Amino acid sequence: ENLKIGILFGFTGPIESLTPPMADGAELAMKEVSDSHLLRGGDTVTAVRGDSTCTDASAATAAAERLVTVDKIVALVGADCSGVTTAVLNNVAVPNNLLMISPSATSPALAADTDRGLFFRTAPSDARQGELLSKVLIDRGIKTAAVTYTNNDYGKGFADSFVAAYKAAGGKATLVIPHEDGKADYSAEVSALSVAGGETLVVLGYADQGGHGIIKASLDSGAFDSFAVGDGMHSEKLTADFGPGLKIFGTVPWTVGDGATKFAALAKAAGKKADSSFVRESYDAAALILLAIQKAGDPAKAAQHVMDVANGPGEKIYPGELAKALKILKDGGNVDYVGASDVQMIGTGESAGSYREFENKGGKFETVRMLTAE
Amino acid sequence: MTDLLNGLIHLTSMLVLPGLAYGSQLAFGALGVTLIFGVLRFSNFAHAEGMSLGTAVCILLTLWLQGKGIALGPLPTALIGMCLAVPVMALVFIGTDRALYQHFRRINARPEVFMIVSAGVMLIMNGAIRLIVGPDGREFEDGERFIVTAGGFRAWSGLAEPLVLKTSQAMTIGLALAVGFALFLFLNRTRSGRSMRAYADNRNLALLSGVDPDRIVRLTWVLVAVLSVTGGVLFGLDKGYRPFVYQQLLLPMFAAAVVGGLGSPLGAIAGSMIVAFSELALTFAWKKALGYLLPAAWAPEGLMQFLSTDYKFAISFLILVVVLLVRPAGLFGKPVK
Amino acid sequence: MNRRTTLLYAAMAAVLLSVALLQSWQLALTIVNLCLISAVMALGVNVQWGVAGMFNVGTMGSAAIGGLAVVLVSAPPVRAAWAAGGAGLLASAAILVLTAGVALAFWRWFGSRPLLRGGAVAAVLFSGFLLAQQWFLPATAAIEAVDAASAGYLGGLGLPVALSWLIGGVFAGLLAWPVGRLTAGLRSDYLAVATFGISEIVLAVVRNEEWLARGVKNVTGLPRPVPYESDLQSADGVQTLALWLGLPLRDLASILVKLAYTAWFLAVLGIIFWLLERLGRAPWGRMMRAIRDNEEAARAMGKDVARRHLQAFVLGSAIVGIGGAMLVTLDGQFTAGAYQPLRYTFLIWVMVIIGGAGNHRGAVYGAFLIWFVWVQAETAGLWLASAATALLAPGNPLRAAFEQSPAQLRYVVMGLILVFVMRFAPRGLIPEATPEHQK
Amino acid sequence: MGKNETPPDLLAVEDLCIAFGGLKAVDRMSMTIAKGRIAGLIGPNGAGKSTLFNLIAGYHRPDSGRVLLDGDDITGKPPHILFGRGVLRTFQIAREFSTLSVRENLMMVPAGQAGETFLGAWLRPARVRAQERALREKADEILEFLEITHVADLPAGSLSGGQKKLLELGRTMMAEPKIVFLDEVGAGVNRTLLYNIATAIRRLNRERGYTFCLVEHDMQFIAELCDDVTCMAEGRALARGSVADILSNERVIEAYLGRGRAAKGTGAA
Amino acid sequence: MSYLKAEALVGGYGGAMILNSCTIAVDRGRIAVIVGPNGAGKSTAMKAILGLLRLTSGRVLLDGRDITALPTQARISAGMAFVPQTDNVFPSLSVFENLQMGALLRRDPIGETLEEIFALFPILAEKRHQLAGQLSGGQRQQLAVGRALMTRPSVLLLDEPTAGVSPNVMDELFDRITRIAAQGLAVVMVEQNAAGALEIADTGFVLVQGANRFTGAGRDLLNDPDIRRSFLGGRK
Ligand SMILES: Nc1ncnc2c1ncn2[C@@H]1O[C@H](COP(=O)(O)OP(=O)(O)OP(=O)(O)O)[C@@H](O)[C@H]1O
Ligand SMILES: Nc1ncnc2c1ncn2[C@@H]1O[C@H](COP(=O)(O)OP(=O)(O)OP(=O)(O)O)[C@@H](O)[C@H]1O
Ligand SMILES: [Mg+2]
Ligand SMILES: [Mg+2]
Repeated sequence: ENLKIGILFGFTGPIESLTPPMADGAELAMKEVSDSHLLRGGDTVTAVRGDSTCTDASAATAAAERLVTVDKIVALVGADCSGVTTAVLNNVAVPNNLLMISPSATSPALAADTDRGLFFRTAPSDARQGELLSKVLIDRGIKTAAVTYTNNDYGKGFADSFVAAYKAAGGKATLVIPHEDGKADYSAEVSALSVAGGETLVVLGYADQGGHGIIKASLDSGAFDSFAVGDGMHSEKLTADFGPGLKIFGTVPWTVGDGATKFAALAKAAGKKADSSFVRESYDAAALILLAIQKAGDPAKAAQHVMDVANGPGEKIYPGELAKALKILKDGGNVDYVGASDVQMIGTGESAGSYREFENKGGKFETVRMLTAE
Repeated sequence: MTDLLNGLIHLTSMLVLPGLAYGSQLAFGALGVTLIFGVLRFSNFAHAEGMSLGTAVCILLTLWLQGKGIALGPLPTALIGMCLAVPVMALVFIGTDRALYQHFRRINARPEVFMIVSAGVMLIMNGAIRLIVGPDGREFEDGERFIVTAGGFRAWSGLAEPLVLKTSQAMTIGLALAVGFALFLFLNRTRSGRSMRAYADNRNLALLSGVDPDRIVRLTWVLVAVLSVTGGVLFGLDKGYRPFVYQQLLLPMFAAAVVGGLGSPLGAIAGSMIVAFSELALTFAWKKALGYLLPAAWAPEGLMQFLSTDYKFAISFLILVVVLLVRPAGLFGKPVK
Repeated sequence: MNRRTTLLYAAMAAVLLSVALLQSWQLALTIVNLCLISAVMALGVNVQWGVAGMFNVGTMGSAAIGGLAVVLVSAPPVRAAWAAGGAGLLASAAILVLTAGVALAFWRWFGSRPLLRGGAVAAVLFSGFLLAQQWFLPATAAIEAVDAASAGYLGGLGLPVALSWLIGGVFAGLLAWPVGRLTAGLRSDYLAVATFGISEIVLAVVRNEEWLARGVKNVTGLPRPVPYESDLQSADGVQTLALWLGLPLRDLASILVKLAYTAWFLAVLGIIFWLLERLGRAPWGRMMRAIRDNEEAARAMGKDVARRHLQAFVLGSAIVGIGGAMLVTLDGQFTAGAYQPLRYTFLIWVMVIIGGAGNHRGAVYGAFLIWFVWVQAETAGLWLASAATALLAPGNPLRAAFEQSPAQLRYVVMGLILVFVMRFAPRGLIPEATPEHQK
Repeated sequence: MGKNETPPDLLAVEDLCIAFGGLKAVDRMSMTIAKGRIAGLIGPNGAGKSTLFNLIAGYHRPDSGRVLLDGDDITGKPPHILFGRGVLRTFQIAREFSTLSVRENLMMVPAGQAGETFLGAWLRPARVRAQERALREKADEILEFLEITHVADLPAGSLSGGQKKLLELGRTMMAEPKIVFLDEVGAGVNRTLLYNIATAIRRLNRERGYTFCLVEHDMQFIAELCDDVTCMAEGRALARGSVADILSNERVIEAYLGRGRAAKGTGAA
Repeated sequence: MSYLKAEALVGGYGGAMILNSCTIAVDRGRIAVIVGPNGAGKSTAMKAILGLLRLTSGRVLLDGRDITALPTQARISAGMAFVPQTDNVFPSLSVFENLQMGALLRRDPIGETLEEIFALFPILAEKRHQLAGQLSGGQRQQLAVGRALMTRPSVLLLDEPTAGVSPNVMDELFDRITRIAAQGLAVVMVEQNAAGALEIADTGFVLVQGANRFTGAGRDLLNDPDIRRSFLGGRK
């Protein structure tokens, strides 16, 4: 049998430069499973892509409707942005009893219990990452920082939790302002941030969107020379563009057992991009779906098993080991999927995961230490 | 004394230079908008896309040149690429005109029709850009990036505040002023320029005076190609090329052209500076500057911002609306009925 | 209705039907519902552009305000937020109203001395603004702190959602009134830039003022005027019907819900359409065409052009607002980040232009056609991409580019349609009926 | 008012001034138009006649001075208000509603049509229909009168220059005004037709009591119609009097008519 | 053979034919005047001569050469100048620039012609730096004629040059046209002020519904009571 899995990302719209690698990541997992011929009775898996546009709920709903009713997908990787994800969840997934795992929708509103247990995400929780990033700053002895975030629910949520934690730990956020992605000029934002001052600039945005522009404008005007960032900015493209000497550090979901490194190797072998935002989470989302299907046997019941395969107990599964996991599950065993982003589901389907503190060393992002929530 | 100097340097590097650079970048776009409006009588929604496409072409050519080992020393190689991209874009523009706008001119369509068609062209160009370079950003700056660096300036002056001047900024500011003035002279002092204005005014009568309409149209698009490629490339050098960021410039560009008076080149430059500086100055945090410039006792507590940067977009439009209400033809426009 | 119109509508119906049969009924109905909403918005734009000749490209703002109304009317109130900051907010509102009053009074008093007048009014406004902020900022901070993850705003009134459509229209109209007063006299290019800018400002407010509608954090779970699928699935009647029709229960429930929406939207569209047609055929329509032709002459013939423009502007905006409210209801959520000019202004404009500006039948048709293309372009793009690339060698970069982004073709397709229609049917597919047209 | 002539002044202009840049286009101009009269306004090109019309009809605001209608100050009132008060003007360069048919151009004129309001259009169809019927009849009469019935259903934009002028006049006939300002009705109109127009103007004046003020360069036309004539030059009144007086006034001949013409005696009826 | 000859012109704007076999001819040094009711097709005939209208049949000869197929531009460079009835100036150019535009195709110095025109229309000299859009109706008309004269044409086509022009200027203008024609120009003029125009005309054409009704010497037409009554507005 051939199972179809939907991929609903914003291939057009504001984050279109992020989505192709994300989709590639998800397809990487599907191909791995498909090639193993171990899924149920040797099923193959095909990906069907749809465009969520990231912003237009109506278009996303129509695309999802098409994936479900025409292409007959059995589960969905997606959507990407929180707004369209909610719309698709409520208007398509819930009425059709469809499992959805989003790699990047981080809005806390999605944790509400209207999802009938159908919705999960591999995206790291903004709230936790905010706390960890604040810890990183405090531990480095940085007591004042200016903060700018991308003006969407991800950036806003991240900034809220960071600032709260930072204040509680005795730090001072001199100024907290949003920046809009895709704008032409950020000098006004940067000059306000610079006047407010701070030892470092905390940029909670995307590496190839506004975050890039903010860093560029800061360097160009000499306003800041050190940057603290979150997962959206974890991209070595920054050092390629601004030179290997760029002073940048931050947090990113990472795995203790080097799942991220393994994923990087995997992606490289397949000729895909590994270090763009949310690529690892996308791989994990697709992998989780497939493992849950394997565990349930019936795709319609997969949603009930996502927690089991994600949180264990059982054998730890890293990227590239999906065949092994399928085999274990087939034999009635248990797995604890770790994946590329250290998947750990908490509460109503959020990923807790573990993080690493990274820092640029001569153009390469290197792990300073692993961070786990206390 | 050092306080005063620090204050001035701070203002220069955080307000004046970015304002001038941003204003000049807008000016290239606004000049193009104003020229198309002035001669061909429509507001070209595809203008930003044209700039982006021109830059994309330039980047491809620059990569090719760099591959051949050609460089300009301290100046970016893209300057050569830019010169090569101009004729390409001129052909693209003239081709578009032949395929579309010409027809609408012939049937004497209303200006709104042109605007709508240009919106269609915008989308098609958008697609073309995706095909050529994809949606990702690129850096293509080489040569000497800075004329004055922050560290260099601090070491030289011993002041706390840094001053930075980028090569691309300096080039943009200089070229914008030069090009604007040249355009003004061309339109007012030369036979071709006068023919262009006459053509804009009364097409039929221009024809009856012996103006070759096709030549005027071609000439206009060539000038537009020069303006948009230069502006697009300089902007890309300064901010890093991202194909769809130019769309965001469209609105401020139009605001600038309208504030200055559509059709007037000097107005376009003045309008661009007004838009750029008001955006920056009203959202500028004056705290530091005042701290340096005022006696210590008066140093302000808060950021001293008139408006948070969230609303910086609003400012150019507030200005726009006020200008339109007070002086509907713009600052440099001539009211004629 | 002439033959061409009938034929075009029949073709559209056939296309939608074939989607239902070849793809799925759910998809077809999803498309139809959006078509109906788009049609309402297109009618709004058509009143402004097609009828009054006003080049308003601020449609996005009206749609957003209409959507906002849904939140303010139908979302459940957040009492804790009201308790936290309601008083402060009201106080600052009162100060603003007072300021406006004083400013107006000064304006009257100093009528003869423009410099003094300007200065005094500016001073009053400025100090009033600063004073109001003293209450406003702490109040909003308090509101936003109330359960920030899921509330953090004032909430709505908890009224029936269909009522909010009307209110959405009223809100959009109320916003359009001052905007129209300011800009209605401008010529088309300027009006375009000004309205575009104002709609961006409206959106900036909606995005950044979290206490109002959660800003970029979105309001989800808005009530709907139709039953939930899950409730239908457990209803006896539906189960019997499903058996009788031989349809899976889940599909039937979903279809029924969509049909219920269709009925609502059709009713709204029908009423608006009827009112507009009536208006267009009456001397009002003739007067508006006269104004569109030559404002100055119309003025000399005793027509209050500014007022008529304002009338059309407000009416059109209100209709777009209704459409925006219906859209938010259908989505079940208010997403501030969703309002993009390309989707909410440009696309609607394309609908009007392609359908036939000035003709309400044309605008409705355009809405159906363009929304259909917009949604299906992705599928078509995929197909086109594979067809086009079949000719290219596998390693060809052009082929890679095509395969990478079939969704992108959506914009190109839209641009091509627009350009082609303008070129070969410049007055749209169903043109406005005027005395024999001249160039 | 104040003069003790028999017909009272319907319109009075007092010390009107307006300057464009440095140029004083109308410079302390005063004049009166008596009720029920046909007044002529002549003067060399650029004397300020059209500008004066624009000031009276509310298209410009005067820098100073007043315009009185029936003793009420109407200075600077916008055109649509003046229209309501019975002040109407035509344009020197015809301004038609080009996509409306010629008939519609006429039918749109009358004020206060029920169908021009939302409520009327939506709720009172019968009344609207009745009004429309009446308007149509009236329009057709006027078309016949102006000899342009054959183009009644064409878009007005495709009329010839002269036909547009006629249409302009036709519109004033739809409106039942108190006073009509005609800015060069004659320019570009066939003379045979022009004298028919003159007859029409006379009839409107006699039978319906319209007051006219007309600017015209055709002296024969002026001579035939006008009760009294004002000659403007450089923004102010140069002379005023009966047609014969004005045509033989030295200063008028000097500034306007030209020596040759005076010698030939053209225009003296 | 006349210098300019338009023979049996037939044509219109899309639908109905406006010109139904109309013929206009004029020689160098002569003035032809076209009169006729409004909408007769006088302006249309002018446009046809200039190539602004697609003809169904008929031909236009200039100096014996068939120019029917030439585009407008070529006819202009061949020495034809035209003053349209409406929209005959560049409103946002100054008066001086308008006149310069008239001389666009000339390569010789224009100072002398300029002086002549300023002498003919003193008001233009006075307002040389004003925008043409801000001129009064009559001033505009003078500028339009001035612009056409700047070209130094061999054929001058005037569509109602005196509409809205005050009597003294009108007399001057007719005078000047006579003198210009005498220098060897062929002049075709449409006029509603038939009395003045036919006075100086060598030939008069009465056009009705796109066809020639009467043709004759100017004075003869003027003195024919029938023609006077039906077309020229004469009363007595
Ligand atoms: N908008 C304007 N700006 C500058 N000057 C103007 C403007 N409008 C008119 N003028 C000038 O004012 C003067 C009076 O013009 P007006 O049109 O009133 O003359 P007129 O008496 O109607 O002449 P005509 O008989 O030629 O129509 C002219 O010299 C004209 O150039
Ligand atoms: N652009 C056009 N499109 C369609 N019909 C036109 C157009 N221009 C003129 N006509 C028609 O052609 C006929 C002749 O017009 P034309 O302008 O040649 O008349 P004319 O003799 O110059 O009249 P007048 O003395 O009033 O200027 C008129 O009936 C007019 O309606
Ligand atoms: Mg005048
Ligand atoms: Mg004519």
